[in-house]
Amino acid sequence: MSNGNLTLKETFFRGIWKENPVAYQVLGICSALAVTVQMKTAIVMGIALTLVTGASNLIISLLRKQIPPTIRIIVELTVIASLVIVIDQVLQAFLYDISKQLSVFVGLIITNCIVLGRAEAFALANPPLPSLLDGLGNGLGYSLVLVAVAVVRELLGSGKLMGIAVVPQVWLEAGYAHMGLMTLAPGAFFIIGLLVWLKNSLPGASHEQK
Amino acid sequence: MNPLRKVFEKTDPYFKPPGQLSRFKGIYTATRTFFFLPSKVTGMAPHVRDHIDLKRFMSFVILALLPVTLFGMFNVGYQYHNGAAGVFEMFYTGARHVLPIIVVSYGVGFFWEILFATLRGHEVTEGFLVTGLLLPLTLPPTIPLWQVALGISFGVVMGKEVFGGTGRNLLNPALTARAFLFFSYPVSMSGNGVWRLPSPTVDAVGGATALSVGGTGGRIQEMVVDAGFSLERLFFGLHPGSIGETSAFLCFLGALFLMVTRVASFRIIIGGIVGVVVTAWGFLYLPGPTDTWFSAGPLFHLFSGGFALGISFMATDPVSAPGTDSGRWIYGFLIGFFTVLLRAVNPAYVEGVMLSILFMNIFAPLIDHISLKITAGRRIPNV
Amino acid sequence: MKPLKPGKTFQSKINGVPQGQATLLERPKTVALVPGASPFVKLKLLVGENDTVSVGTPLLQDKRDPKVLFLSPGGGRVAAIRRGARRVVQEVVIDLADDGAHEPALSFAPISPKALKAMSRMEVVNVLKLRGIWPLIRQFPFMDIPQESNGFPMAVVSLHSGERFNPVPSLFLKDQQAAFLHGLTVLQNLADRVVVTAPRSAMAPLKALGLAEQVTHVVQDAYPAGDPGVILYQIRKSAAENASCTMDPQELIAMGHLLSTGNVQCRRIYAVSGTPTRPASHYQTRTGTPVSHLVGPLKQGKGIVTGGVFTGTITSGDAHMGMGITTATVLDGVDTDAFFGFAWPGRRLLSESRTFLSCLESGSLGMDVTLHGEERACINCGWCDKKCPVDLLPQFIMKAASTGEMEEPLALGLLDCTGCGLCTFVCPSKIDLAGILALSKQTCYRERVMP
Amino acid sequence: MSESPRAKRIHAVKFALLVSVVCCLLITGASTGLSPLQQANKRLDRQKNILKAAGIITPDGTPSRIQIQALFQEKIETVAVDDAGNFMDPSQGQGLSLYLYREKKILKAYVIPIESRGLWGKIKGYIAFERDGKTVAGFTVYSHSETPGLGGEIEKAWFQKNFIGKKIYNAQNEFVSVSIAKGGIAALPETEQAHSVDGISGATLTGRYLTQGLKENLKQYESVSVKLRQAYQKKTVGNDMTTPPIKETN
Repeated sequence: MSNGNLTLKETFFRGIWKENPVAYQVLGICSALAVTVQMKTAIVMGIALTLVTGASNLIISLLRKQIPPTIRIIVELTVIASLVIVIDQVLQAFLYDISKQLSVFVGLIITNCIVLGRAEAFALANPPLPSLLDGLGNGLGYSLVLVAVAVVRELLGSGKLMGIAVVPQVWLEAGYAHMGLMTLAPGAFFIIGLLVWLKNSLPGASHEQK
Repeated sequence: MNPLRKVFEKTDPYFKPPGQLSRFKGIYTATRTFFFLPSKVTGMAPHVRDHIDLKRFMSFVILALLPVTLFGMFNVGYQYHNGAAGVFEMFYTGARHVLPIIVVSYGVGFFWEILFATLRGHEVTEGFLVTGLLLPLTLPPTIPLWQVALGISFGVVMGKEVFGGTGRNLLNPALTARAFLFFSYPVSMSGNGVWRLPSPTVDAVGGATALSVGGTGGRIQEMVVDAGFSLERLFFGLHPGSIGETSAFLCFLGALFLMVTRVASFRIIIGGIVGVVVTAWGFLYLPGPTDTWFSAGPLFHLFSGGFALGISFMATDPVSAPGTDSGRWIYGFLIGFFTVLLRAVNPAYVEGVMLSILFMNIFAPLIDHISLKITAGRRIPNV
Repeated sequence: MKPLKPGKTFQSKINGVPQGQATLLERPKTVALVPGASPFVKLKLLVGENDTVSVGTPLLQDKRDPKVLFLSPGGGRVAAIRRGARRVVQEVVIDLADDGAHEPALSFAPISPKALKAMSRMEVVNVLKLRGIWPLIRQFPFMDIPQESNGFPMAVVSLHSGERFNPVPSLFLKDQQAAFLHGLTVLQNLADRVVVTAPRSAMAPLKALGLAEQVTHVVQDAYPAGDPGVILYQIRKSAAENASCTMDPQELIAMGHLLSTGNVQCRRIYAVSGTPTRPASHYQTRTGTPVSHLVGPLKQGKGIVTGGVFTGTITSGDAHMGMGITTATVLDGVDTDAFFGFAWPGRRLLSESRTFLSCLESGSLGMDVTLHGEERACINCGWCDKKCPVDLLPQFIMKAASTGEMEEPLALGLLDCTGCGLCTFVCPSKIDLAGILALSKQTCYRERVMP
Repeated sequence: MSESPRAKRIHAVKFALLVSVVCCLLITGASTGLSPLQQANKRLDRQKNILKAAGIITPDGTPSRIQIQALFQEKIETVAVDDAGNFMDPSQGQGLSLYLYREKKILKAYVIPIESRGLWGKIKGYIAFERDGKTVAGFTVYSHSETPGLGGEIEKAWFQKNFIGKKIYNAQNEFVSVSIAKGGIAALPETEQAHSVDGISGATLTGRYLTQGLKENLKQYESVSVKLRQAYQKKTVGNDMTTPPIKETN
């Protein structure tokens, strides 16, 4: 992962599109399967992860000169874990319903490779501001995929967007049915697969054509 | 000269590269070679070739499926009229409902086939002729046509084309399509109301399949017979179910035909039957509930549900099955084993055949890998 | 004389196989040295066009081993040197001197069987190289001209490959018993063990010729049971025996003749079939004879396959018969298409499958040199391994080879492939498995043996 | 860095300690600071479902926080019962929890928590009974993992409505629970219709497991129901139920 001479803007947008953590690095798939049945949970999860990645990158970057290399990983994990626990507590306090739906997956942000990956690959070697932007960019990239998957799954799976029914009743009466597969985890697999396919077939977006 | 040949020769220039319609070359070539099987002079040794080709190969599968399909149409009509109508009328009623499903399946599927063939610049492959007919046979007659279209699209695109097209697919496309429909639209694919057309003469509750019987105490074999599914009836097929699965007799007849002509591997079919018989027998002697399919015994397991259709026509799809002989035995056996296992211990998916075949599809490369390692190890090395 | 256990073979009966005694053809106008099949040989030309040569004059030399010579099959003038792709010499055509009685020929010192037995292996090898015989000995598994001369673990001489279009052993062995036996003595000097095989049907005539005791193994009367590679596969006991060698029986006779008399033997028996002007039969003429001399004038739409229908190549009439190639088969060969071709019952269609009515009838069927379908992706049907005489799984080797990998195909036995062509023949997807395997073998040779 | 290995090690230990202390403080702070809010959320969720089961709010209604709290405060009383069906002092350990719905001191219904096996996971909900102790007043499911469209229909109002008015005792006053029929109840004999609800087509097993689960759960509460039923027959419910009005404490 070269930090090279990227501008701050590039640092930020790289994570969102070109080197999207889900579509390009295929990280964070587990939670992308679990929380994308509804847009609401996907958005909250995306925000939570973006906050954690941004904050952890910032903190790690600030500490980067002090962290002893021997206990590097454990320090990173401690920082991330603490952030995740705080976020989880906040969700339980203020967004209880969503927290219930997200269940363990907020806690599992700790194991999300994106967070540790960015801390290791970027924050340890870069100043705070680019690190923060990189963290936020990657978090947003993850959120982007999550929301995209959730839009498809919620629309096809239960005919709703953000919990609001959008499929007209007339359709349902005419024989339209919701696609149950989309509410199951394999549905997300297919959607993510298709998204990666789509992204790679867009001109200039495929890492294979680099 | 054949008048059709004249037509093709006249239209030929339009579809050849500089022609205006050259972008539809795929569909043109597919049509032309369907009517006129080409036979070009060989370029490389051996210069002599067998007369068998993929069109012949696949047409034999279609041939074997034909009685199953026709009987399926008849049975759909028979269930609708509850047997109280003329043979022709029953067949006509069935055909009126089944043919649209087949037409949609073929039509939509061919659209994708041709699209991908054109994009990738290869010929339209014959394997789809089988896929397009197999899917309707696994569906209930009440399935909405748009779901058929969606299902076959998923089967062809996600089950086959994403892997690189015919020959590279891991899963049987027809079963992939069916699994997609099963999980996407469970209401159209399961329950008691979907296996028989809504009929004025018979109430829908009577449309249960044999596999949904059980669980209310008593002995399963008697319960199944009491529910109207005597072994004889299950074997010959005049009972509600998917369009093509009801007649175990005709399915096994097709299997026999395919085995004799060697189009399908007898190892898979026999292995599957042995798997069912052995496993069902095993369960019969295991302590367990006597009122579920756990203890239904080999014959009921063999003749009910989609096992006969699945093992004869889906499991034997060579692309998604192992390519080694020993692998085929194991593959067939395990399909039989898992079919009974699913029926016995997970009554939620009473129809375990689809999932067992798909499951074993995924393991086919592994089975091949192991059996190749073993065969290679037995050879006197020559390196 | 042990019978080998029956293996996987080609089962259908074929029309128009050559029968009957050998007819002597008139002397051809030209003959040619066609160095032939080894893809690894690097040739150096020793003569130019219009040079005058005798029978036995060296025409070509293997650059890898300059002692390996290719001798002229005729006396006269070098009329043309034909080259193929990358300017590789394909044919050195010689206009025979007009008068057959005075054709110039070199002669060598004869070597008696006794003298032969007294010679060391090295000496024998040198004699064979200088007398143009060495290129006709081929070593497994690449069927290359042997590069080392420390002898072979085994020499396999198959009198008949089992393919019906090949010459019948009793015809070319007739009156050549002494030369044949002398040839075997040479091989016995070179190899630790000499294996001679013949199909069951050839045993009675061989007995009449007094050669039955020479046959060590009796094989099935079917193709490719008599293929030397298949025989090696069946009788080999250890990996070391993979480096065995083989030789065409007619060339073995020629070798015996040359060593015992000192003169190059130019006569060969050819099996010819499918020509409009001649009955399918055996014909005696010179080695390197023009193909048109054997098959006569042909109409358009015919393909001439020389070297057996499964392994041979399509040649034109003005080409010459290659070294060690003794069959010419004329078959129909135009692009056609059949109306509803896949739907006909097929009472007269040759197929090893059981998808045509012909499988129920016992009559023999015709062949032609067309594909009978279109090429498709492999559908994993496994028919190729049902026909492979050396128990390979051609489709898996093909797939492994297509990834550019070499370990996997080798582990699966790629080098045992004898190139019999049956896998390609039966493939319903019309994939040229045998060709792909042969190409992989060549790649393997280039990567590992001769980098 | 040119420090000695020993210095490096000491630095690492110091650093680790520092990070741990900071993180501990952070987490503890968040946890304690937010705990009351979280507890309130949990309580509210349960209260909402109890209210739904008792029929105080409609199944698809979305009342505000305040409304829920007010309604619960006003109408629901949380009690615990021992195995014999007597109300007990919560200080005497864990009994079976039970919620009483009183309207102006008169017992209208009582709510029993249900936890049943489902096809794919646990089904959790509440079932409410009229004060006669045998008529179902309402049924809710708030957590399950059944197949959407099949077993998943148990969370739908149409299915839950069917429970209302069903009896858990037969004519001979024997406990029979309520069962989910396979298919419609129209096909059942008259005597069984009162204890059965229409099943969900294609979800026979979910129905079967839920039937079993209801039976087991209700059996546990059988003694309470019997007591309440006897009290109801004596027309004394609400008057002689002189149990201490235990308020929700947590």
